[in-house]
Amino acid sequence: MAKLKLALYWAATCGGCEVAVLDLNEKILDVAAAADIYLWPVAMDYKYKDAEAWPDKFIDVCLFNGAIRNSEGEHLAKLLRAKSKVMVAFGSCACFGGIPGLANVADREGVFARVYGETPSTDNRDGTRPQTSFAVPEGELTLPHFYDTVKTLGQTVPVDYFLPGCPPAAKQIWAVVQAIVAGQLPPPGSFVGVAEKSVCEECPRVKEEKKVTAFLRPHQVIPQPEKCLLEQGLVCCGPATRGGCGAQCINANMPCRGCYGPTERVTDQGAKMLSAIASIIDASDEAGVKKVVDQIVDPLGTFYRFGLPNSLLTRVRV
Amino acid sequence: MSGENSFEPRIIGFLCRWCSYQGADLAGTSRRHYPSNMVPVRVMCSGRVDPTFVLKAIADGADGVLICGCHPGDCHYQSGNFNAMRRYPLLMKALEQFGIEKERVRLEWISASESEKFALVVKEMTETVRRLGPLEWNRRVFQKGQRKT
Amino acid sequence: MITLTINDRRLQVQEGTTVLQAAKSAGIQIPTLCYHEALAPYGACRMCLVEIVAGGRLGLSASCAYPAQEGLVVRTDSSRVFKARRMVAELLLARCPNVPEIQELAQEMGIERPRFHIEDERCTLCGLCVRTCEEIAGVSAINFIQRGTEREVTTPFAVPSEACIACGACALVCPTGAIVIDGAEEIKHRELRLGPAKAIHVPFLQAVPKAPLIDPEQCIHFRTGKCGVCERFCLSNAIDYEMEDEEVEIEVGAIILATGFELFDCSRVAQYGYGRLPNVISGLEFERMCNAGGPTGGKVLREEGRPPESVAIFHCVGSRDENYNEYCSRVCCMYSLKFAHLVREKTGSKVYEFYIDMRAFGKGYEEFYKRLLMEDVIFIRGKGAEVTDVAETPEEQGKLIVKCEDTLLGIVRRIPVDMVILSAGLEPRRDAAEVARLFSVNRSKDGFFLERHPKLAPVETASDGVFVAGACQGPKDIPDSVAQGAAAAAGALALIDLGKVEIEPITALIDEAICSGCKICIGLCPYTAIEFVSRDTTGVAQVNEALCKGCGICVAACPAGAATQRGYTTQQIYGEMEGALRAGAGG
Amino acid sequence: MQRVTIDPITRLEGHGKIEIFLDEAGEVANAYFQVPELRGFERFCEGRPVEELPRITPRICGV
Repeated sequence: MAKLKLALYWAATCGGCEVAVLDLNEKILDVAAAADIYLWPVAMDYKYKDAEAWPDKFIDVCLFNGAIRNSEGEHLAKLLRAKSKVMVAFGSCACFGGIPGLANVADREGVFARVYGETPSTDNRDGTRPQTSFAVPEGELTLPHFYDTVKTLGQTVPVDYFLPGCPPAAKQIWAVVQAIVAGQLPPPGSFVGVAEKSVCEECPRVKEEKKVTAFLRPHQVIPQPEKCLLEQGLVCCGPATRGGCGAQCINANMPCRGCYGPTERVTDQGAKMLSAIASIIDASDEAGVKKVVDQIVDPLGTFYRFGLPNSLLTRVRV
Repeated sequence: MSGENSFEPRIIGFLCRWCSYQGADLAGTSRRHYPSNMVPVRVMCSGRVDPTFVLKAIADGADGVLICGCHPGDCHYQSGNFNAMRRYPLLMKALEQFGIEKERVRLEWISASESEKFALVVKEMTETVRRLGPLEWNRRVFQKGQRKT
Repeated sequence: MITLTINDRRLQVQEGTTVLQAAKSAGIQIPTLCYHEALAPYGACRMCLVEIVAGGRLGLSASCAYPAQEGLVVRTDSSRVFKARRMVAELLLARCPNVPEIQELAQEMGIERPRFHIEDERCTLCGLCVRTCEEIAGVSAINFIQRGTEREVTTPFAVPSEACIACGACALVCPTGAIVIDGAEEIKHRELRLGPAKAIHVPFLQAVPKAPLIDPEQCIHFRTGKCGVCERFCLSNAIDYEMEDEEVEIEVGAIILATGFELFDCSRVAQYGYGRLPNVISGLEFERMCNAGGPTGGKVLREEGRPPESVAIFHCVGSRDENYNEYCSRVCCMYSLKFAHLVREKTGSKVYEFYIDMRAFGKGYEEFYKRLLMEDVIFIRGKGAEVTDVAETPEEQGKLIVKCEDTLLGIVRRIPVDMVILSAGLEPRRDAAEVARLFSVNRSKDGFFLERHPKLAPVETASDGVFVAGACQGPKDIPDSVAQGAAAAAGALALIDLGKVEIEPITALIDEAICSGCKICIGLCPYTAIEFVSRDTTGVAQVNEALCKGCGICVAACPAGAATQRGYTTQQIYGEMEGALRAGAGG
Repeated sequence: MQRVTIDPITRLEGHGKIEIFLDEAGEVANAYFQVPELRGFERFCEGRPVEELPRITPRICGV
């Protein structure tokens, strides 16, 4: 059997997903044995124009990580979609927008104004801003167009599989790689390397009926290791987040922030978590509820930490 | 759309089956006039109103969302409306972060007998949203992101 | 068995019987004073002296303490016995010449005037009280002090004793009335307040079963572990201290809530002076007063015992009042009219009815109202504003003055009366919220249980199989309560007869394949219809469809989307919204 | 004037592009290094609770 042709690409990302692939450790050799990697900017020297030269559907599987932040990301997404038989949204950024997707609290102007003007360390008296086209004596230089809104890969091109996680757990990556090699992939559009149920299924903590009288911040509490974090007043997004990670954060005494995204039935992870968490507030009058709600300082940044572009509202209105 | 004055807000109203929907019903049978801008969606209880519904309505182009339930203590399901009462402030806090004016999403307790209040709330809300202007999330906000679904 | 002879009669008695008991069983009278069958023999008063003629220690002995012996020969009628008894009686009469019981005793013995120094005591030093306090009450709060002529019964150091439990047994047992419980002689209005008067009582006149019960708060046995007199003397051995309230689990197919109402507490309306001013009484107290078996024997009396010459009856006490309850209690107008009729009939006194509106809507009620108009009852349209005892004119002196606005005359009036009857309204019971929660029944704004539909389902509730009847659903009179009770019973029977229950078609459903067992939904269900079922790793929530009412709270709260609602699925609601917005509401 | 474009620059973390201009002799006349990627952490970290930043800022670079 011919070796698989594999491409890995990153758009608006931190590179953690690439490292997660390396976390396969010695199994990376098995990957190399089963597949030839044709594109992987972090590890191999290939150029975009090489990719552009490939015939359509030349690549068997493309693992695409990162959100779509600018025209370059969009171009590569479209290019690799055309060149690949199977497109995998790899990691939370590609699947839901991820941490870069949080930039949807602002538009291009908002980001530029802050980054190139307002931060205390900025020294930019001329007010220089990135230009898509800039004339230098030698000719014209170009930069990608910076969009107002971060998009997921799925909002940009059709995606065959979603492998979420920030980053995806190594064992999940390996399971998916094996499935690809064996040709045992589920129907297109599926999430792979995930659990059907939410993180609570994997969470070893004891769960009881929930009634929360106060939400606490880390300096206010040392969480008991055996007891559900939410019951201890720590906002944990585990109940609204698809499992598959093995409850890594929770096992480290840190509440879940939802990087595996919503379960299959849920339209909007943040709204669902918001609904669940508000429902268990132990107060039956408006003043009492308000007191507890006031303790949740940043609902948007908490409940939409990894999924703002994938949410129903997608972005903040500017 | 010929101008702001002719703007007709589109409001989705989630009415609980036992109190508010009956209040709306009574408003009808009592021949009370109120704007037709609010389209009711009947739910069994205001506690059934998932914040997702509100976001979905906005994402689909609603300019405002009204949630109506029984008065606290009068819930047909005893404590259902308390859940609406608990979710609403947190939802409003999130919506504020999303840049949505708080007047666009309103929670009201309307009993089966309060047809007058129902008509008044719908009237008030329609006027308030009309003043705020179109939200049109699906056109104005999504186009910035050229959202594909 | 022991055979002994008393006054030439051969008697057979049980071993352990005293001579006194043996004589009593044979109908031979021996006078006693310090003897009480509930107490151990004491032999202090020497009133029960008999002569032992043979078979024992010969001579005079106190029969209460002398055990019957085989072959004992006793005389209670010898001259020696009579002489000794007379001496005892004479000495007692000298000590307590003004005590009727002692005078009577002495008279029986033929003593007119004692030959000895006359004193004026009530206490005979029989010691019944001291022994009762020790043996029965078990607290020994009183005892004898001093010796000889100085001897008396008192508490230690003659100060109020902390050991005393105020049971009153000492006063009860005292043969001469030497012990008085403070406040016991106060006027009988006090007894008008309902409540158990004694440790053993029948709960109320119409109680079913009409059997007495022991109030452990008052019963000496439960307080000190002693007494037990009732158990010892009950002929049918009906007393069982061990008997306790027990919880019995009964499986039923239907439940009728008929928990009734609570009467408005008139003392909440401070300006009416209830509890502060004498002769301001509640309707229920007036009812007690009218009861022939009640504390006044059915007479309408003022506190000091004389019948009133004028009576005011206040309607709407705690009803139709924004400060208390806004609703109309429905029964007060009619029972106030009945009171007026009773007062007129029993005393012929003037009766004023202070009313807001006269609501005589039942069958025959209007006719009764008209009859009362003919009975010269004075109707004043205006709510009683205040009752005071501060007189402004001589004719108000010693009266209660009712202030009110007579809205028909348009003036403020002061009307002096002898008695004020407050027609208290009906309120939900104090524990109505708890009961409502227990049975998953709703309550209306006024706190009464809410029927499923005011017209179409007036005895059903939101909980299938739970019915309401009577005043727990809202104030109503007896005919209405009976009718509703019958309707509820019929509803329950119909349900039982059917043998099956129709359940709500709109129910929640939790998909086990998605549920991760986070338990967020469990505590939210108002009907505790969500159960947690253990599975391999953690567990899943499951909806008991027989209990689920389909509110959908859990569906909205389920963070994983595992819960859905039949008939109102998220997709259906989305569809409805999309349709509404596509159609362009208002646009 | 000849132009050499290296796009992307590889085997490092992040996105980069280098434009090199050669003169007639084939020597480098000028070179431009461009960073086409910007995510805006400076902006979206604003408004987040301070205790959450240790879980956000690691995503600046995960390599």
